[in-house]
Amino acid sequence: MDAIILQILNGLDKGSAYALIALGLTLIFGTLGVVNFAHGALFMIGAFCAVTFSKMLSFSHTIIDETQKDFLGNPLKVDVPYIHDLFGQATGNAIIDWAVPLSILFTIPVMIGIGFVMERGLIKHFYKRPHADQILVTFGLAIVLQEVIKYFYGANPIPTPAPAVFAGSFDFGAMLGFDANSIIYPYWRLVYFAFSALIIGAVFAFLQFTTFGMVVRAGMADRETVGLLGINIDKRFTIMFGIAAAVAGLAGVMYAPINSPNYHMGMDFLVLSFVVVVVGGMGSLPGAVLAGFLLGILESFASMAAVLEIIPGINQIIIYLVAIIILLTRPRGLMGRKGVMEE
Amino acid sequence: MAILEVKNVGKRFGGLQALGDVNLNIAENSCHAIIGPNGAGKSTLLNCLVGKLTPDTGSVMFDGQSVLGRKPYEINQMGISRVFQTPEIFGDLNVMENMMIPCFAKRDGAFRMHALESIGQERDIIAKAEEMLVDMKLIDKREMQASSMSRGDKRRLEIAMCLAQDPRLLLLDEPTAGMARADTNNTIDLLKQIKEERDITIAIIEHDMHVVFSLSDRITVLAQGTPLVEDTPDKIKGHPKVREAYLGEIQEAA
Amino acid sequence: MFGLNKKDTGILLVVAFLALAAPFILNPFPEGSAMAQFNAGYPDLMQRLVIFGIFAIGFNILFGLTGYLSFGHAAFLGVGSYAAIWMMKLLTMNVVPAIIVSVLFAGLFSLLVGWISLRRSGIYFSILTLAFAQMSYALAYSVLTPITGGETGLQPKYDDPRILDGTLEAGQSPRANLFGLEMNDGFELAMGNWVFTFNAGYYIAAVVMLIAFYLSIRIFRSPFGMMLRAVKSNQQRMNYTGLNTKPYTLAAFVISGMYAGLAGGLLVAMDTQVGAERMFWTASGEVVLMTILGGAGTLIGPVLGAGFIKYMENIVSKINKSVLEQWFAFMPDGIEDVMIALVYPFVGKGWHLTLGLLFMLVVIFLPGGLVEGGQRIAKMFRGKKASDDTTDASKTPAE
Amino acid sequence: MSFSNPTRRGLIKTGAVASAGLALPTYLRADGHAGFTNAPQGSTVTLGFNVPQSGPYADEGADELRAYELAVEHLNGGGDGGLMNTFSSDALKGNGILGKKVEYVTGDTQTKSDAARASAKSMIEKDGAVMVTGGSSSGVAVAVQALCQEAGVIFMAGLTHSNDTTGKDKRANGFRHFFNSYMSGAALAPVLAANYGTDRKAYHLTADYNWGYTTEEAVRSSTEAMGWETVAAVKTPLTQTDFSAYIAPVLQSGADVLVLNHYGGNMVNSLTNAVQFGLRDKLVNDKNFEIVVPLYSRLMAKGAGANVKGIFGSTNWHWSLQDEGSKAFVKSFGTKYGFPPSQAAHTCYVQALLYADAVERAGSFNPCAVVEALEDFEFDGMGNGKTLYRGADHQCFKDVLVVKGKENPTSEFDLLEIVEVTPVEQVTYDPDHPQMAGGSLGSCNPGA
Repeated sequence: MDAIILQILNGLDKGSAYALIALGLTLIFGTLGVVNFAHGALFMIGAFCAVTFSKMLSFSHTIIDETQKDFLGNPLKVDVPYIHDLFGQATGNAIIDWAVPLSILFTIPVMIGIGFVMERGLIKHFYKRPHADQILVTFGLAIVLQEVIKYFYGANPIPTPAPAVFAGSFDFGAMLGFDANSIIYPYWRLVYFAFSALIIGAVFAFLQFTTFGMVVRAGMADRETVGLLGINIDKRFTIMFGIAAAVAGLAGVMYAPINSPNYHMGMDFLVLSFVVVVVGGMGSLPGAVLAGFLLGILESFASMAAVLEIIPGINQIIIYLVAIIILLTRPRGLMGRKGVMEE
Repeated sequence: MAILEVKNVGKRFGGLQALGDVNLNIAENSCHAIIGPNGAGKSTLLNCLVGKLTPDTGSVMFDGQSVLGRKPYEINQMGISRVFQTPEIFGDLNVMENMMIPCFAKRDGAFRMHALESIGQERDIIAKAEEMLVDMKLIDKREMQASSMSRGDKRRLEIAMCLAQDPRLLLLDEPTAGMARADTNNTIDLLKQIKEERDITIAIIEHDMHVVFSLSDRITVLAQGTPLVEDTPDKIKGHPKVREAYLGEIQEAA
Repeated sequence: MFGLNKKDTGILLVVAFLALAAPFILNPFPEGSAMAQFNAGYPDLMQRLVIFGIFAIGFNILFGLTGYLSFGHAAFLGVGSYAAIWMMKLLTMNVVPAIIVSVLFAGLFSLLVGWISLRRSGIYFSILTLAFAQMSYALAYSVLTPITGGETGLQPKYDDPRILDGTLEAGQSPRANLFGLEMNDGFELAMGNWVFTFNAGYYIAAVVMLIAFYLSIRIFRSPFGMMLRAVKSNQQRMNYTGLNTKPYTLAAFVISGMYAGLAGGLLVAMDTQVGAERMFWTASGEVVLMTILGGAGTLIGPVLGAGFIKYMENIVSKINKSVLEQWFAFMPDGIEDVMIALVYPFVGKGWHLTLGLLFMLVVIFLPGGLVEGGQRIAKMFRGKKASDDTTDASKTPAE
Repeated sequence: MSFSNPTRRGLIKTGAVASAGLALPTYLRADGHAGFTNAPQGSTVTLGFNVPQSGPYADEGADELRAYELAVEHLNGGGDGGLMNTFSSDALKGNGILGKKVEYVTGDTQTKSDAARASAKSMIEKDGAVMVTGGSSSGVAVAVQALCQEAGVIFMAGLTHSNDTTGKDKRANGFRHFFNSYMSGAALAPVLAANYGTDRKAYHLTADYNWGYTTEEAVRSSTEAMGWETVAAVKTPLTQTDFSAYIAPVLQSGADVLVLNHYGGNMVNSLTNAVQFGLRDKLVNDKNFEIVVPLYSRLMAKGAGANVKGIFGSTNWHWSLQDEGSKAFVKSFGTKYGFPPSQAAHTCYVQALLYADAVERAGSFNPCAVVEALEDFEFDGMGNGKTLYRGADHQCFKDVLVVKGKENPTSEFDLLEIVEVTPVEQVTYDPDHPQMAGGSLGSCNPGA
């Protein structure tokens, strides 16, 4: 029982990451009709925003410490962050420690900016082109973006820890009356879960309760008619692209402490997020969220040792297997609309 | 003798009874029009005939055989061709190729793996396709990409493609919708010519009463999913029930 | 000739000439010159160029004609490769049974995958094929290790049974051959500073490629090919013209799967090993890129696209800093360093960056791929007269 | 076509003139008279450095390439000579190899066996490389080793840790200096027993591919021999990035040690996840919960950051070793590049030197002569103490380092500290040990 609760918890957490990434992807598809293979790269850039921000915070000058030696036997050079000079060592370290959450403030404008530039500079010209062309050009862009990141940050993962207060895990087991340590979950992952719920909720609320959102939703349903009403839907769509980029970026920022960011993490998530979007139904926001959680939970269950003993290797294929079954039984995914992306 | 017999056909979509209890016989070599206000169930009925929808109740017999449960292509191979409201042609292919495809379908059936034969050597198919194009006055446009033709030409091509299969029953779904008056008249003339020259039954759904009365031998009026009346055009014009349900529209259009 | 019209015969002859003369064409620069870095006329790369050409030609029969975008074709290539290597391990090092069996197995596997995936269309179809391919890859890399060799792949070994071949002499390693002609047999021709390599394996692959290309022209020009284009254009009309689209698309899917299997079998014949990575989704993506880059739906485009990408991968990735230093050695020091700093990020380990940029440029400016680029250049040369001559040699009515 | 680096301008001109007239370095060509593939013509010899330059191991590949460039410099008499000064064999004179200047070509393995073979083939067929070396995974090593056997050139493996490379997939033309899974297990087990006791319950997470299998087997059998119990061993997909679903159930199983048979990105992520779950703060069976990483590398430790602190693992070499060889290598590498070398760099550098030395001692580039010179060759002064290149399986036998993540690193390179240098006797095994079974070397192939 406790094992099952644990995997559900785990699946919810995993699913929240999937849902968050898929949300932006399906948002772009639903509003702009563009299949964006560079979405994974946006997620990756988000994570590197956290890396960059923490590097900026610990921007240092070098002093030479004669008392210590480096590996060649020369006096050791010690980096002292400027932030220590500004706020003193304790406060400085505290700020650096909180780099990841703080970098959210830095990420949002950066990602919206990147989104605007991408949409205006490139994606805009592809609205009327075939999906294959969109896939190819955004795939090219994804390669370029990740190679640029690799050029500056290298191929190795870069540790980007969460603030020290979030270290360790919360013992649900004790709380629910099971044995101690039977159901533990890291604080930061709980934060991530809450954060995704917040972002997903915010995006839904934005689309549901604002005029802007209403127009965009109308545009998603029938672009031409909205255009005929004299509403400048293009401008709104540019903003939507910026928002989708920001959502992907935020998903990345908060993910940085969970897995150390590396340049190809976007590609690692790309296929998965596409599967999530398609299983949910192309262009359906609730579908993406639902599919994200569903696949997350199933993946968690498939990786249980007891399950693997019965069906070895099921953890390797569960997501794809589920995708196949769902697509064969529900032609347009869980919540897809008819006629979307079927030609 | 009726070539198409529709008996007690009903179809529901959720809470909506799209077709109530439709009985309809279409006589061989006649032109039968089905009219009715929007939402009367005309398109649903048509879709039930061609295999796009399966009715919940009732039966549809074509030439003594049931069409229910068959796929659209099977029903087509039985001898029913359909013309769509917006012309459905192979836009990326040229006119000649558009014309050849139904010729192949007629000759080779639903599927044939003729992957290593050359189109150029299919002389009988080419001859037949060219003949149809000459008939339809489209031969000058044979190399033209179909999607770049005018709407009227697309319609002619679509009808020609249907006729190339020598269907026994031709279903027309508002063939003149959205057409200019001149094009509409051309289409009426074309259909009249077909009716005279060929051994063919035509069923037509149409809003334009001018078209209906120029072509049809019998008319069924459909309202709220059930046939209201079925009679000859003259009688329909004066029928009180039709006037009640449909009056304004008939008079304006006629 | 061969049942082709004049124009198609012309294309076939051009491709045949290019394939047969490849050892010359791909080695335009004399040995030892700075530009020799760009020579591609060595057996392995020439073999890969034609083999991936076959892969792309087959993919184009599916994608170019029917418009169904499969994201899982690498799985068929992989299945073909595994089938071929097992034939080499169990039966004989002769490549003929290996290649036949690889086509067969890939055909069967694509029949299964196609039969299921073709129940859906559009992106749903793409994701289904992707899912099958990813499952194949994941299983081949892990739990199927006893069959596939997993991470370390499979190679023929000295002590494999090989029931048709006699036992090898001690110290001999098993070599792929065609009735005794070994794949790496060949000779070299030195002309002045130029060296041209003629390799048996390459010519075998090239002949297979020409046959595959010829068959693809026949398919393009056949009633079947026309039906496939009709499927792409309007499925609804197909259905209401009494045509069953499912067997047409399935046949196209299986044919392209068999082409992929053929390519996989040839890869093994030329280079006797298989690794599971060749089934990874990026490998499936690569053939999509080759086809679109060259020009989807055109006859020659996929071959060009395949050649282009494989050339980039093998040549540009080998340019390192010291090579650059040699190129720019004639420049004054300061400028040399600037040049190297400018070029270096794009070559060697940065070749992916160049590839990504090229994809973007081609898609943005040449939506019809390299073939369209060629047509534009040809048009420029031919001037105005040619502008209404829309039937360019390499273009098909599929456009 | 292949160029050496240091004194570039002068060299290039002579090089270009020389090769323009002479060398036609395709392996089909040289066969006629020399009797082996790619016999070096003229005054130069070309080596092929085949390392991952793209993909997840690109940084490791970059470090390998640095080491090779340094080795070429030293072989050609440049720099401070590095390990040539401490190497027990004195055949190398700093005048190239057999008097021929060493040039090199580079390629990208992409850590894919296909790409690695394509790249190695181009080195052999196009550039006339007489030896190929490098790589950062066992899949690549096995694939390229088999290729070199067929083509008739020598393969000096780079970083490859799976037993298979010199076990079931061994080849006569291939040599491995790096240690392997068995040695990791054998070296780690006593240290683990000494630190954590002999009454422990271990939970293995294993990368679901060959290297993972051999490592799990090795660590399991050696720890079980010490009295440990293996509670569970769960395989994780290579493409997995988030290991939470695998780590979450560990505590429920009653295990008190988690062994992560992961490498590269997998290891960085699984270790990070495990620490996140707070496993190391837990008390299970009245013992502190511990995590073990059988194969460590500094680059991975860097990726995992503070999470490695106090975690045991094994490594082939570490720059903080204080023997003369290690000090010499760190000095010349550090002076040239500004940071200490990784174990990948060390093994690659040593392999290049060992090859050159074997050629000198054999007096020929002929692969069969080189194989003979390397087989059962004993040497010292290369940073790992006394080392034997065993003839039976072409595996180096030398001391293995057991290391631990450092609690207070002084720099971004100072992440591991050496706990114990396990003597070679303890990690030596029979060539037909069950974990290595199933392969045969065959005999050396000099090419057509």
